Amino acid sequence: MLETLNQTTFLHTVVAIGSFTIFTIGLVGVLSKKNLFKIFLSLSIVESSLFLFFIGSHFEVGKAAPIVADGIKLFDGHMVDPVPQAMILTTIVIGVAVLALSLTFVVNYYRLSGNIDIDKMDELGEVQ
Amino acid sequence: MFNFEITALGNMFFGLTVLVFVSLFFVPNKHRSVTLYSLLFASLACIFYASDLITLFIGWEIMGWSSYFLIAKTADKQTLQKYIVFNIGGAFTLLGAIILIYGACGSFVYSELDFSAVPSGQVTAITILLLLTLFVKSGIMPFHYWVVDSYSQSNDLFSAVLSAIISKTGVFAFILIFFQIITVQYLQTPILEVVAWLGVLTSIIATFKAINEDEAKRLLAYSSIAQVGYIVTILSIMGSLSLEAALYHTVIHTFVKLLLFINVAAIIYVSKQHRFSTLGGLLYKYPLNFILLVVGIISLAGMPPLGGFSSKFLIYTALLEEHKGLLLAAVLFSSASAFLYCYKLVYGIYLGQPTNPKTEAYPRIPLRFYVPQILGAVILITLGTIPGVIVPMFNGILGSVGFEPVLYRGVFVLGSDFASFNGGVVIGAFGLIFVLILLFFVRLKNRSVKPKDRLDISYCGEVPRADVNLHYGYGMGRELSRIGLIKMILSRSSHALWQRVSTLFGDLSGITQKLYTLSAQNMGLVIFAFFTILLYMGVK
Amino acid sequence: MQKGFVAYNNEQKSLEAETEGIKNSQTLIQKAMNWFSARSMFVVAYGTGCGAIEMPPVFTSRYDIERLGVVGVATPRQADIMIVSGYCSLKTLRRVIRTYEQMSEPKYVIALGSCTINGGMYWDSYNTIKKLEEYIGVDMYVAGCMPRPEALIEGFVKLQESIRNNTIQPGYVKYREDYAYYQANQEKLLGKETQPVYEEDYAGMNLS
Amino acid sequence: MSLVYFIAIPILASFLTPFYKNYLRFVSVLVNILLAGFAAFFYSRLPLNEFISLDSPLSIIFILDYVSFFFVSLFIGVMLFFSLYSIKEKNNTAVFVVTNIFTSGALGLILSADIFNIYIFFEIASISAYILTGLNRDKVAYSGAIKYMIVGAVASIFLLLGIMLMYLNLGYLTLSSIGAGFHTMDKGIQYLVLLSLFIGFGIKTEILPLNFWVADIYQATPTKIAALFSAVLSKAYLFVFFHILYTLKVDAPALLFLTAIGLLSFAVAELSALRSKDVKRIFAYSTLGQLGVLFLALSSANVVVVSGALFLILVHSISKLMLFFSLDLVEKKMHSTRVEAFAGFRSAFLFTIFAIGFLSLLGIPPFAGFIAKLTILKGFASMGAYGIVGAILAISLVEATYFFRLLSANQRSKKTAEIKVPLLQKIMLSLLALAILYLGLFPQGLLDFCTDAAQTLIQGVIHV
Amino acid sequence: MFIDLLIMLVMAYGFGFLYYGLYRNISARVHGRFGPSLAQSFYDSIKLFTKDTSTDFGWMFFAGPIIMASGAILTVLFIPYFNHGERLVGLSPYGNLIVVLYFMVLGPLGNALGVGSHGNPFGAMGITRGLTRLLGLEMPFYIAVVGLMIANESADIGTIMANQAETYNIIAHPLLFIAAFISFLGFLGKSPFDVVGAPQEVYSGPAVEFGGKFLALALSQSAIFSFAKLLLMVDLFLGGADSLWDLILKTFVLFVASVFVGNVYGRFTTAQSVDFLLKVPTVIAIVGLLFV
Repeated sequence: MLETLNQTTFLHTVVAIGSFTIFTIGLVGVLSKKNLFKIFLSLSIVESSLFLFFIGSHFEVGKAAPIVADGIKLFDGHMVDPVPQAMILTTIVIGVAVLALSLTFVVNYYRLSGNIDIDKMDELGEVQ
Repeated sequence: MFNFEITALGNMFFGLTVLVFVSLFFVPNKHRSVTLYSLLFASLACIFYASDLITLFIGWEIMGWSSYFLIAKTADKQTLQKYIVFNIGGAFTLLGAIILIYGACGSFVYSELDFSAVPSGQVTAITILLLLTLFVKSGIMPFHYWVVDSYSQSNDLFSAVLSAIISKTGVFAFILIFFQIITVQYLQTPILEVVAWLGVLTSIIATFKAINEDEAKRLLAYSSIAQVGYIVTILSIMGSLSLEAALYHTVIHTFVKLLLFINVAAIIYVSKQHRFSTLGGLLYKYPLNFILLVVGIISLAGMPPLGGFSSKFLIYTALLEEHKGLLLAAVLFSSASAFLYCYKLVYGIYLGQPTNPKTEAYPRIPLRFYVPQILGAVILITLGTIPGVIVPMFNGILGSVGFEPVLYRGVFVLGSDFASFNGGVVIGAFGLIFVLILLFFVRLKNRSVKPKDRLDISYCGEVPRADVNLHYGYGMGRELSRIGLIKMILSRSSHALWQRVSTLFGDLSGITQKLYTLSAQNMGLVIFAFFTILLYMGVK
Repeated sequence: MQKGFVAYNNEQKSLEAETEGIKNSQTLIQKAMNWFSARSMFVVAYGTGCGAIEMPPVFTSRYDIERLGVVGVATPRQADIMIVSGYCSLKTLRRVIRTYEQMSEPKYVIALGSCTINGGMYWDSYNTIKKLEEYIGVDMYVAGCMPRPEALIEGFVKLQESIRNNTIQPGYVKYREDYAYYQANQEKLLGKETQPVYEEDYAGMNLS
Repeated sequence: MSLVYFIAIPILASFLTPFYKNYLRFVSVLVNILLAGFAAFFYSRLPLNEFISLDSPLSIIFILDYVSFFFVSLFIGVMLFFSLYSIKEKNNTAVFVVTNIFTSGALGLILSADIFNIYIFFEIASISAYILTGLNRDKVAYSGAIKYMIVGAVASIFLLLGIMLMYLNLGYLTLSSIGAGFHTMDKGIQYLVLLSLFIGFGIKTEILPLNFWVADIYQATPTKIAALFSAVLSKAYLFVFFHILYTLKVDAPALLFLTAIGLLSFAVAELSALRSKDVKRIFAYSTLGQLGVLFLALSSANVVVVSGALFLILVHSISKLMLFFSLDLVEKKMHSTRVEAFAGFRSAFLFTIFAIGFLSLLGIPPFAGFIAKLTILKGFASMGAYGIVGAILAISLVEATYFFRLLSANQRSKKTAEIKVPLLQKIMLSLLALAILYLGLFPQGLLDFCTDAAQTLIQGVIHV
Repeated sequence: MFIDLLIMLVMAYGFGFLYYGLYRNISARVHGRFGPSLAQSFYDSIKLFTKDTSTDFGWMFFAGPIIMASGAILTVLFIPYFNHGERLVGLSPYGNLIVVLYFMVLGPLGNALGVGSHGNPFGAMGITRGLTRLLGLEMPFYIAVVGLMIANESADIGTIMANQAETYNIIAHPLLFIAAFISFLGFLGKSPFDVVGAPQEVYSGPAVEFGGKFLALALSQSAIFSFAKLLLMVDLFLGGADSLWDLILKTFVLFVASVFVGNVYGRFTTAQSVDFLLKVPTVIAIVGLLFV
């Protein structure tokens, strides 16, 4: 019975369901939370769910991670496809950079306006 | 992109423009904006001599916004807004029509446009769009909303240009596109019947509005609307005599309005007063101005000895030949009552007792004001005596536009075989009789006695006090509103219509504006909602 | 006080004046013109005193003076004759003088009733004038404390006769020639400003 | 002499700032002049592909064909103008650090031809935009930046989703191969990919339902930066979106949907500008409107209309540059960009510049805007789409109303302050005005180039 | 040619005043009194001409009545007296019906300018009433004339008269005649529409400052003018005059009809008269126009 659990297709369905639930959790966080920190946090949750889905759906049971280390110079057959790994690596880096930048903005904004709640941000818009 | 071509039609209109601009060059003018005036002149030349629709449109637009900047120096915000929205709207309908023509005939150059293969639905669309442009430019009724304010609030020199030349560009476009490009056989007549009646209704309502007006320049603005309304009516009759009548009336109206506007400008320059209720009694202070104004109003009302009559005569004969009895009756109604506001103009400014006693303090009118007036007066008098002199020119235009020329019987006679009159005899007889009676009067031994002073009038034995305002003749025409039919005409106003349109757009923009002040979270909500909607539509 | 005129104007002398005409020096055309101007008279429709009630029957169908060519007109400019009907108070005198001066020559005045001749029953009143001819040139008097319409028509006929054969010197000529005399009388009575003014200063008026 | 220099040099210039801290202004001008030189160099060798392979499966492909050259030269020109224009401002050198990254991001977006590279430069450009928004370091700027980052993150999520779905089903990243293989996927996945790409790029190209955040961002950024946003940023995303769209050979109903969306967004943007009281927001709405028109024109897949659209992009960038920079001068003097302040300044030069800008945006003859609008309308007329022609004319009438309301407000109200325009600014702005006038009178040269560019855009990426 | 014109003028002057004297006599008889002699108008005019002085308010006041008189005289000269066209044709070959209609408006303009120049407010009131009433009068008359012109395919009075050889227009176009006759009453200034010069209300309206020779000229031009209008009505609707006797008969019949109507009605105010004129006769004329 355990054999069936070890197939790639089963792995892909688990990954898909898992990332979809994380996606919805993050989405609910973004849309309902009022605190700015929590919004940006749930945004990064949503991103990470995408990464998880992308990597997970490219992984095959029984293959090794495409890491070039001591001794192995080339990506050969029994390694998983390296391209998505590289893409997600850069995207994670970008995600972190964006998160850092947004949090600095939130801190500065809080220091200046003393307000963290997104609905009370009324500086912009048509001044009647 | 710019290509020009000298045509007879272009020559006539350009000739008028040159005459008006050269004569107006002399008038003293506070806002000396030479660049804008030269730009306007160039755009007018571009319109009249264009040989393809794009050059015509370029000239049209430049004229629109260069006159906007000329008006912007003196008019207030609402007038400017009304002016530019209507004119740009008119220009965009013209652009729409040009694009439609391009879609139908595949080119912009006049000579290559032939409408034989074009489906009639498209021709009707083109006609309606062009008629809208014409209505806005010549101020036909629902679209005249901007005319009166812009004419009266722009500076005096420019309101003369506006009323003399710029209102004629609509007429030029009508003749050019309907007669020369689309040519008569492809045009559907029912639309033009409606246009004729719209032109007449405009002139009737404008005439009675003019009679009710207390400000000199607004009165002249309404009268321009009325006169251009005649031209539009006659043009839409689509006959060769009616085209000649329209061209004749265009020439006459240009010089009449040039004369009248500059005359009123001279008075405003000297007395700083605009309204009849504060003017009056300037007859013996500015006699030359008065005589020129009388010449102006005689031809504005279309009275026999002067030029105005020849164009009115042609309009009546054209309508009579086409057996358009009811239309002619309406035209007669408005031209008969036109006489009222002509007299109001003369009485309000020159005749009657002066309202403010210190009219002696008014300075002398600078001589430069008289150049355009004398030009206008001379032309009107010559057209009165020898009305046939410009008929060959019109025949040239008629030929170039594809109509057979009108009967030309020498310089003095004007009209067709239906009815014609001899201008020379008419003015000669008038002059001769006037001189004879004058001689008889002077020969009488009846000694004429000068009254003691201004107030020595027979006033039931009383002496009117100096501060009593005796000039209440300026309010003439107000009693017309007691007459049922005229009260109904005067109650028409397009103000409410355009006000509703602008508030509609205002509220609409209020709603859309709220959309643009969403917070980031609501923005996220909108994005995901949009995503799910499209997803659902895709799945279905 | 200019002696000559007052003496001349007593009642008897004027009654006999009819026969002694001024030497007739007009030419034929002058005669014809006088004949025409006699045939057509325009009267200023202007009632000053109690006699004004006599005029309507004269002008309308009861006595119909129009057969003689006499028509009422509104303004003094168009008129030839002015009828001063009855007493003439000082305020009315101002209007009478102004209207008289606005009429075009030849102009005549018919004075109705005794009040214009010698003050009549108001002989000692403080605000009416006693002798009209001291202030404007009068041509024809119709005596009677308000003469009947027939008397008024008789006055018109007499006036037309005198115009036709030019028997007496018309009042307007006297007014024009002795204007200083008339003006002195008027100013003595009405003060400097003889024309109608609205700020009446009763103090300045002296009533002899 | 490879295309990488276009991206490498600006980034290098900004990272080496510590060495020439207070001469950064001159360095960035030099950098832009260098880039302009490169662009001139490459003009003669145009359709150019460059294939850089880092490791066997990972590679970067750059393409420089007519349409991308058009955008590259436009952006370099704008950035050169920006750096020259503010060469005198000693105090805020920070701007130039970020604008150089911004340039490399934008150029990268234009040049790169493989989907993941596009995502990376998408992020680079967005991050520099976030920083630029928060440049004023006050409450308003930070709130604008926060809003921008939230919406930007959502956009990158969707884009990422699109790229992953594509890679999951096709396996390769280069645009040309994706284009070839796109139609082999099954219908559902194709629709999902297109949808997520549309939402991802839609937010950035400010299309109707997705552009409600834009006006606030323009209000928050300093006016000069807003000029960059409207002249460079939104145009870059627009190009990339249509570049991908035409490579994927999208079918007709989708294009029709995009045309409808473009028309709607043009209408709504112009309408909401009618009642706006803040001049900067009015310019933002006008940019949204013009982007709506560009969207409408580019999605019509007709060479004449697309060439008109490209011409309009150039003209719109120049006019918006002119308008925003003169508004910046007004804001410096009047300390507010409300309509009352805008009505209060007295400066004949600035008034003429504003007038020329408005007239060319409205498409009124002697200026270049008219040529663009005329070509677009001519194209639609030859396609027989008269409805769209009528709609465009009607909506630009609404546009005329609020532009001229601004002009008459300034012309007829009591003047409170006199603005002396410094010489450099005066020369630069009149240079722009002359460019618009010149393009309006002699557009033929540029129009031919735009037609070739339109040709290549509609084919999409074909070889390599 | 000039003798013709002179004869036409003298005839107009003579008949005009004769008819005016007749009018005063008839209305007198209606009032129950004898009324003046027929020649009373001549006496009045000669008396006024030979008055010694008349006040003159400046050159425009001097020129006003002269323009008015020349307008009236021109109207007369442009209307042919007889319908066989070789004698007493005047200047009509050089002009047509439209010219004559517009000359009828030229007179009132001259009068208006003259009256306006002396500044007496009563004069201005009279002129305003005159012009407003003119507006009402012109409509029915012009529509009737338009109907005739369209029916006869020409605007020349001669041809219109010639076409009436067998049936007069009064029978051919009765509605047009009725409308034209009502406004003809107004043109003559007869009682329902004589609000212009009402002595009691507006101090004799326009003629308030006309004294001496000016009043004389005004009266004589109004006589010539009324004869011209009579003549026009005869030419248009009664087939023109074959001989002098026929001319006198037709004009007299028409004149008497207008006099009797005049004496019956009280006076309309300006607004009432224009209201009536724009309603009743204009509608009749338009209906007549439809049947042309």
